[in-house]
Amino acid sequence: MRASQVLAFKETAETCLRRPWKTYRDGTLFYGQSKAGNKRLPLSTKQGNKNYYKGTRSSSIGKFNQYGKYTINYEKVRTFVIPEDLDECVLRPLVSSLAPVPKNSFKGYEGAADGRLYLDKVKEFIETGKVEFGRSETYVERG
Amino acid sequence: MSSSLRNLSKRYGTNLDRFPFFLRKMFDRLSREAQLPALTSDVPELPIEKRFKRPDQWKVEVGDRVLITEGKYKGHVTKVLALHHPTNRIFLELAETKKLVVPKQFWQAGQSTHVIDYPKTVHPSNVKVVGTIVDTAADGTERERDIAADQLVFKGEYWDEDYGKMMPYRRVKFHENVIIPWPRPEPEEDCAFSTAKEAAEERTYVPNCLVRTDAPENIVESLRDPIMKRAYKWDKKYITRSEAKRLSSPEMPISEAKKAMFEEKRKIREAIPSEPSVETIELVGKLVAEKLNAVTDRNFAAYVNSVGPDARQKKKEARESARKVHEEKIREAEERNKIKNRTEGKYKLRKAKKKGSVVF
Amino acid sequence: MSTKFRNAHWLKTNGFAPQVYLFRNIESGQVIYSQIPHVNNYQIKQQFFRPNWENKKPSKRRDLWRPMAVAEFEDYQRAIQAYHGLVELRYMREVSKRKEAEALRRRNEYQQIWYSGQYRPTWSQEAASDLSAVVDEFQLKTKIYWDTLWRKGDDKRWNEELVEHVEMDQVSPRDKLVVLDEIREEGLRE
Amino acid sequence: MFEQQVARFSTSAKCLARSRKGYRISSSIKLRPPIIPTIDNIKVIDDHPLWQFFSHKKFVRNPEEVSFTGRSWTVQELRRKSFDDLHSLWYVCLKERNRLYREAHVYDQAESLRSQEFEGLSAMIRESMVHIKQVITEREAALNNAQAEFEVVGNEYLGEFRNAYLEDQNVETDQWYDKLERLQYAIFGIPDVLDTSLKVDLRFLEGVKFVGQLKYDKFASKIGREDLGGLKDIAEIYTVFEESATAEGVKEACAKIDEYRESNLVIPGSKEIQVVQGFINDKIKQAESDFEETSQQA
Repeated sequence: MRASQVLAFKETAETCLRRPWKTYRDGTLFYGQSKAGNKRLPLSTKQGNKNYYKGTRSSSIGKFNQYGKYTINYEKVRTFVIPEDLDECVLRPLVSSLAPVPKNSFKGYEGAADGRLYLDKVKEFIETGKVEFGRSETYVERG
Repeated sequence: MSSSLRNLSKRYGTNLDRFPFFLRKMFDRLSREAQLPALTSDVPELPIEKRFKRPDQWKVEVGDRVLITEGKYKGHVTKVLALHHPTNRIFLELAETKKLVVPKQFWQAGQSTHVIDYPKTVHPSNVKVVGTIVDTAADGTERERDIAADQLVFKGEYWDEDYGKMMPYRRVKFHENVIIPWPRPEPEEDCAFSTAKEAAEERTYVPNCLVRTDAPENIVESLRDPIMKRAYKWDKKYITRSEAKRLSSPEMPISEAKKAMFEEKRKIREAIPSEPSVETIELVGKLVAEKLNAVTDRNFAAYVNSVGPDARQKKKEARESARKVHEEKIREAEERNKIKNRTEGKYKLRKAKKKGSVVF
Repeated sequence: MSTKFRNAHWLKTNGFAPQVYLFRNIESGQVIYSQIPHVNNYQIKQQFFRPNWENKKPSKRRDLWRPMAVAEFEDYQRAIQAYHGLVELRYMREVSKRKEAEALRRRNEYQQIWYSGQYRPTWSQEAASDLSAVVDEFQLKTKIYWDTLWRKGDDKRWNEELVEHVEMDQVSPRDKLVVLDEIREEGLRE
Repeated sequence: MFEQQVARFSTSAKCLARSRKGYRISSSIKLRPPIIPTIDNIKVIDDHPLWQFFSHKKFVRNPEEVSFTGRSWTVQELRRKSFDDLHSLWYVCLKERNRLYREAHVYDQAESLRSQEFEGLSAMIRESMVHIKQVITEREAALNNAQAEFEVVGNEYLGEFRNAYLEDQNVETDQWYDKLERLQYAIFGIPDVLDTSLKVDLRFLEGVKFVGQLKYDKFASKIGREDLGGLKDIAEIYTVFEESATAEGVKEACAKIDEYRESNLVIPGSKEIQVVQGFINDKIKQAESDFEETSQQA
C-alpha cells in the first residue's frame, strides 16, 4: 500500500462522499448487489413466441363476429354506481386522531356476524322503535 | 430511477425472506457496504413483530423526563423528544451526536456544509423515568422531590382522555403505591384528510329488517371476482366433486368375486377357535394320563417321572439344600484360613525380631 | 401532386388555396413545409439538407405526418414567398447559420439536442419560430390554423397586427385531412 | 460544385429573387429562438371531469400538503355507518387515491423519492377501503345468519307477539299501530309506503296472512262477525290486512268480504302471489290517478 493510499482511509468529508476505501476485488460492486441480475423475471408483453398473449388483466366488453366486427355487450361493460349526494358527504378518507378507537363487545354472542345478535336487535327495534348501542366510559360499544 | 423504483416490488425484486438467515445477513452486509455512510443507520431496523406496540413495552412516552444511565451524558436528566418505532429506540433532547457527511441532494433547508451533527438514538433500557413525589416533613411543610425509578411495573389500567385509550398505571417496583403519571401528549390538529370526531361517531345504521339490509341486493357478490377460480371459498355451502374426491381415500380396485372370497375366508378365520375348550383339555389330559400310566419300561418311567408336574419342585428343593451345604463348607474354610494366617503372622514377627532386621 | 415546386398559376387552376401547410412527424418531431396538404419525397429531399443521427431524413409514411399548422396568406404570390422563406430559413439553420441555430437549441446533460426516445421537440418549435420570422420579414397578413394553440407559444413572439390565430377543429387523427380540406375550401371562398 | 449544391430549392424562386428586391429573405437575418409551447394558450372548462384527478386544480401538491394526522377508519367505526355513507366514503377514498397515485407518478418520473409520502397516505386510505368491504360483507353474513336463526325461533316469537296482541285490552293505540307496522317491515319486509318496484314474494304473503288473521281474530268477536266462520282465502285476508287495525276497519273489511262471497270465488294457493300483486298494482294505479286528478284541479 502506498503512503498516499492511507489518506484515503481517513474519514474526511470528501472520502465519505466518494468511498475511496472500497476495493472492488472483494466482489462488491459500486452499485447494486449483483452484476448478473435476476434472470427469473416474469415475461413481459413483448416476450414469448407468436402465440404468447399476456393480456392486460382487463376483461373483454364484447366479441368479434364472423366478419371481424366488434359488438359491445353492455352487460360486460364496467359501470360505476356513484352515490348522488357524494358532494355533500362530510366523511373524509381518514379519521381524526382525536376520536378514540372504539371497541365492540359481543358478550353472550359469537361475534359481529352472529345471527342471534342481529335478531335480538330487530326484536328490540320492533318493541321500542330504536336500537340502543350503549357505550361505556372506556369506549366499549355494543357490537 | 422511475422505472426501477416502480419495479422494486416483491414480484420483480429478490425476495430476501426466501433465503436462509446467514444469507440474509450477508446480503444485508453487502447492501450496507454499498451505501454511503450518511444513508446507513447504526442500529438495524427490527422486523415488525419485534417492534414495540404497547406503552408498557416502551416504558416512556414523548415528553417524559428521564435520567440517562449510559454513555457520555450519564447522570443527566433530559426529555424524550420522539419514539423511533423501526428500531425501538428513543430520541432525547440531550444526546450524543455523530458527524455525518450528507450528499447535497439530502441537504435540509438552511444547511451550508456537508457535515452535520446527527443525534444518536438511545434504547429505553438505558434511561430511567424521573417522577416527582411530595414529601411531608415533620413540621407539616411539603417539599417536592424528584425520583428516578430503577425498575417499573405496570399494574392496572385506566381510560386516558388525552391518549384516547386505556393506559397502564406506571408504578415504581417495590414501591407500588408510587405512580409516575404518563406525560400529557401534544394534541394533534385535524388535517384535510381526516373526518371530524362528531361525524365519525355519528350512527346512521340500525339493523331493523330481517329481509334486507340498507344495501342493494347482491352487493356482496358484486364485491367479489365473478370469474374467481375457487368461487365462494369464504362461504362454502357445498363441496365440489373434485374436492370430495380429494378428501376421501381411494378404494382398492378389487372385483366383486374376489371380495366375496375375502369375505368367506374372513368368516372361516373367525370360525376357528383360538383357545381349546374345557372338554378338549380334559379329553387330551385323560388320554395322555392313560398312556403314561401304562408305561412298562423302567427307564422311560423314570424319565416320565422326572418331567412330571411335581418333578420341578423336587429338583428345586434338592438344588437349594446343595447350595446350603456348599455355603457352610465355604464358611468353615474361611474360619480355618483366619486362624492359619494369624498364627503364621505371629511366627514370622518373632523370627524377624530374632534376626534384628526391621521389616517395613 | 406535390412532387415538385408548384407555381401560383398551377395552384390556382388546380383549386388550392394560398396556404402553406406545416406537417410534423409524430415520431421524431421534425416538420415539413408543403404547398398543398400532402407530404411527399420531394419535400423530404428538398428540406433536409445535412442529415445526421440527430436529424435523420424522415420517411414519408403517411401515418407519421400530422398537420401542425396551416398558414393562410392573402394571395398565391405571397404564399409562395412565405414557402420559399421557410425553406430558406431551414437551410440557414442546417447549413449556413448552423452554429447560430445550434446555440439556440436546448441541450441535455451530454450537450446533445434534448430528446426523449426518438422525439426532439426543438424541430417543431423552430418551425413555429421560422413562421413568425417569415411573417415579420415580408410583412404578410396571415391567418394561422393551429392543430393546438399550445404550439403557438407566447403571444409576444407574434406580430399581433399581421397574424390571426385559429384553432383547427378537434377531431381524431383519422379525420385530420378532412379538416385540412375544409380549411382549403374556406381559403378559396375568401 | 458548391454553388449547385446550395441551390436546392426551386430555380423560379432564384429568378424571382434576382429580379425582385425584398422577395428573398436577406442572408443577414437573425435566427429566432424556438417558440416554446405554453399551456397558457389552452383554456380548460371549469367542470371538466378530469379535474377530479387534481386537488384544487393544482398540477401536483407538495409533499407537505399531503402530510397527515389521524388514522384509517376502523371496522368498529364503520359498523355505525349506513350503506349510503359507506358507499360515499368508498368513492371519497377512491378519488383521493386516484389523485395521490397521479401525483406520486409525477414525482416518480422526476426521479424524486418524495413520491413515497403520497404512497404512504394512499396505503392508509386503502386500509379504510378494505375495512368498508369487510363491514358490508359482515352485515350480509349477519343477515343470512339471522334469517337462519329465525327459521328456528321465529314461530315462537310470532306466537308470543300474537298472544300479547290478543290479550291486550286496548290495542287501538298509536303504540300498537306503530308496533304492528314495525313488525310488518322488520320480519316480513312490508314497507308502509308501497311503490311500483315492490315485488310480492312468499315472505310478503306470510306477513299479509299473519297480520290479516291477527286483526280478524282480535276484532271478530268484538264486532260480532264470527258468523263469517273464519277467513277463507287470500283475498279475504288481504281485505282485512289492508284496513286499519281498529274495530271500524275490520268491520268495513267484513262488509267487503260479504260482497266478495256472493261471487263464490275461491283462490287456490298457487295463485296467491299473483292475486296479491294484482291488488297492490291496482291500489298504486288508483293512488296515481287520484293524485293526477287532484293536481289537475289545483
